[in-house]
Amino acid sequence: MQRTAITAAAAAHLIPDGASVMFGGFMAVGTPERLVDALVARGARGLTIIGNDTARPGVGVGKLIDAGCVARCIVSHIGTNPVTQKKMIAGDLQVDLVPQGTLAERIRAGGAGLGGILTPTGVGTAVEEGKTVIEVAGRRFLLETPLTADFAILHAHEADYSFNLTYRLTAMNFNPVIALAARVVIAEPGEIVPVGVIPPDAVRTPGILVNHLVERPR
Amino acid sequence: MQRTAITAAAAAHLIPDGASVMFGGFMAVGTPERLVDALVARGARGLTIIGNDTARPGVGVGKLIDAGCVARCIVSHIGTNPVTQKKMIAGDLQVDLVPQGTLAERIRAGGAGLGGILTPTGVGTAVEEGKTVIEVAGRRFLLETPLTADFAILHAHEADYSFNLTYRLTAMNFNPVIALAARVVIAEPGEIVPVGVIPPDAVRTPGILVNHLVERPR
Amino acid sequence: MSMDAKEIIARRVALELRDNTLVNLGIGLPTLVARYIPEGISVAFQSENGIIGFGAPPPGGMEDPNLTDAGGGFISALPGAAAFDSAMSFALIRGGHLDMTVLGGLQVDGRGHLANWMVPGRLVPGMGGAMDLVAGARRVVVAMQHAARGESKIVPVLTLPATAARPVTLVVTDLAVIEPTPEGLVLRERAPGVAVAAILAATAASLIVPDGVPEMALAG
Amino acid sequence: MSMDAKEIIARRVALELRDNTLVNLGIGLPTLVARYIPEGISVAFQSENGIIGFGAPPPGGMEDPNLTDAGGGFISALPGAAAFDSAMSFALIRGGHLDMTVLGGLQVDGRGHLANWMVPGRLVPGMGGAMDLVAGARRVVVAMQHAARGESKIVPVLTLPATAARPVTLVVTDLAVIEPTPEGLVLRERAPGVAVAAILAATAASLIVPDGVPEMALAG
Repeated sequence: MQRTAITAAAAAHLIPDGASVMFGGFMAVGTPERLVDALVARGARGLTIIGNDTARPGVGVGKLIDAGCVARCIVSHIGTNPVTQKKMIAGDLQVDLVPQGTLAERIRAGGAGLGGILTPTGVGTAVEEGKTVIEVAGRRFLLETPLTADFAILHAHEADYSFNLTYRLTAMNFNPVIALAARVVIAEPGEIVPVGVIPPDAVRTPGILVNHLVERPR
Repeated sequence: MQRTAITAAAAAHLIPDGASVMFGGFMAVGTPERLVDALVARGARGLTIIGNDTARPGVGVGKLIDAGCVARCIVSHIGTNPVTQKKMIAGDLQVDLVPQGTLAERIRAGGAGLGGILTPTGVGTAVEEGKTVIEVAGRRFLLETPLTADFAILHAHEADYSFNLTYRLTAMNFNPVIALAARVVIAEPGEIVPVGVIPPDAVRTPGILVNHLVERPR
Repeated sequence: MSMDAKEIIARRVALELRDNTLVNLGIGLPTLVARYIPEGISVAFQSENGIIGFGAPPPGGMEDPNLTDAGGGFISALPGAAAFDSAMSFALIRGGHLDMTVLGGLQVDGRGHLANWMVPGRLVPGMGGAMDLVAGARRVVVAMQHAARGESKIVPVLTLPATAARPVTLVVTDLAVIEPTPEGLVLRERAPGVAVAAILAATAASLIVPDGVPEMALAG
Repeated sequence: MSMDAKEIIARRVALELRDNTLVNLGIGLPTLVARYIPEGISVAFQSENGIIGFGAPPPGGMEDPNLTDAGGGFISALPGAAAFDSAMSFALIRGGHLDMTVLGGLQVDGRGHLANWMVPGRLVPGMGGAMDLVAGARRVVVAMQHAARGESKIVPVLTLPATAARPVTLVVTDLAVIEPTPEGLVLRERAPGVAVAAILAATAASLIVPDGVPEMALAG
């Protein structure tokens, strides 16, 4: 089978208005900026975005917030983005806050076919509201349910022609986890290399999980 | 802080009779053979071993079974080891069978501080007996509880002086998972290299998780 | 089972392979399916001990003790292979990332339930990864002999412990292709030269027989 | 908070570092602790965005957009560093592999409960990793100013949403070291030159005062 890379614009057109989109990135480090730009350029609307944070205005998914592409975000914090806070208070943006480790595990559970996980995080806090509490070995845990999405947009360090991916230092963060949890996975690599350049032990996301690869800028 | 490697014999003496020991390896591939030999040599007794399988007689943890070191094993299959089956039938060895993916997740949960995970695996089978069934979004899942151990014995490809570890191809299997789930972690690497030889992105088990490193044979 | 029977099963199962998908082949007979991949189809094979993209045994003297299949046999890695740990391996399996798993069977019953991990009092190998594979793969194909020791392995109700509550997708034997449906087991195809009557006679469970049961096509 | 207050807190917290352990420092004041590591103590610092073993900002022009701390600031990696994904990062945090986390606080109450993630109606930054850190680290040290805008941050009962049900291990402020115990908050140490009476006057919660409260030692 021959797999080809597509433009960021073409990838953005695969993502319809109203879609749920998981994104890699931690304060925009490890966020696929060209895919974000293409979503803004095509005027995406009503997206639900799922990831660590909304970065800052003008950076990473902060650009999606600025441009009004987002109806809802499921993130662990918004403290660094005043635009997110302003839109939330104005009622233009729904913000669901999830503890960061719980967010990672909920996405992982979605990708790994688990029905949920039990975590001690959030017990006895506002996070517990509306959730099932389960006691195991005398300790109380919250039952946290899986998260999946229509799309995942990843930033990778290298991709090979089989779409195998590597990540770099702290740009890895949520990228490998979301690669398992979305129906359609789109990766934006920094480099695209021939098969064999990435050794099997260096692959962090097997290419079979990746549906579309974004070509390098020409 | 200066960390030094110890002999396999010294490592084996850290593991007392009756201890629970998680081991890496899949049909003995990725099992620390020198640590196993040292446990046999010191005449360990009453161990509970936790890992994928009991390999074959004379190989991997099969040697622990042969030598009568093991009182109980928690594994996903024993089909390749007739000695395990004979001892089980004779009542000399308790065998707890756990589906392989559930075993990986239970150990991961133990290492990740989760109170358990919900899996569809085993629903409606003998594995369901005695377990809590939890319904999420209309589907039934088994609540599987965390597994931890006193010790984990790992086979690594490379270790550096900071005890960072890499693994090789299919010898990785349960090794990275058990490295998080035991009170004392002992790693037996194929090579020991200076700090910096293993780049940060190649590390699969951060050295801070490893308590003891077994030196190379002289 | 004769070589012919195994080959028929493997060549028929191979037609179930879909382009650009991930597939897990169980130990034994299912492994043979890899020999008959139809032209134009690119499949990645997963071995649950932690690799995608493995190939045939290596040239003599080049075996790597750190590279084996789930049966412990030496394999090679194809260009583009990826290695991972057991948690990731079963995330792939349980999370629906496998298009298909091909497994051997001891029994399949009238509701399509599979038993393949123990015979109480006689054989207790354990389930290994089988329960996860049947629970998680998108399609579960059972590749097995139609009968063992003269007894049908396709039975009205399992007498052996089930591998999963979920019915399998398809059963391919040396005699027939059978599809479990909510209405019961449907006879979809006959093996080359095998009559419907012969299949019915060799099957302990009842089969729904549509008008005209075609002979199975074979890959390779 | 004056530079002196921050420095006192950081230098006192640094004495809590234990050899050969993993430590997570929160954004802001807690970061300063890394400047005062006592001699003979080797500590690995984790940043929850996915690295163990990070160091000071890189030389000018050598910043790497793929290497930042949890606040988004450029960092360097020390020899022996290890990178990992968010699932692994929080497995380390929640699984008890962190010996200590040092966090800022908005309030600590008489039972040792911490609030540090939101002020209803005014500030909703979100909890980020704080709830996992407080739930999972072996020791949770709060490093904060004793008072803000003239009001004690050590209160009888939290008026802000709690970060965790679990009490913190130790509270270090510019005035005192306070240990939450089942009996209540115990005043363990005074800041240099600060009298017990001054601490009691500045604290809204009641404190248990043992006979003789020593002046705090400071690292570095």
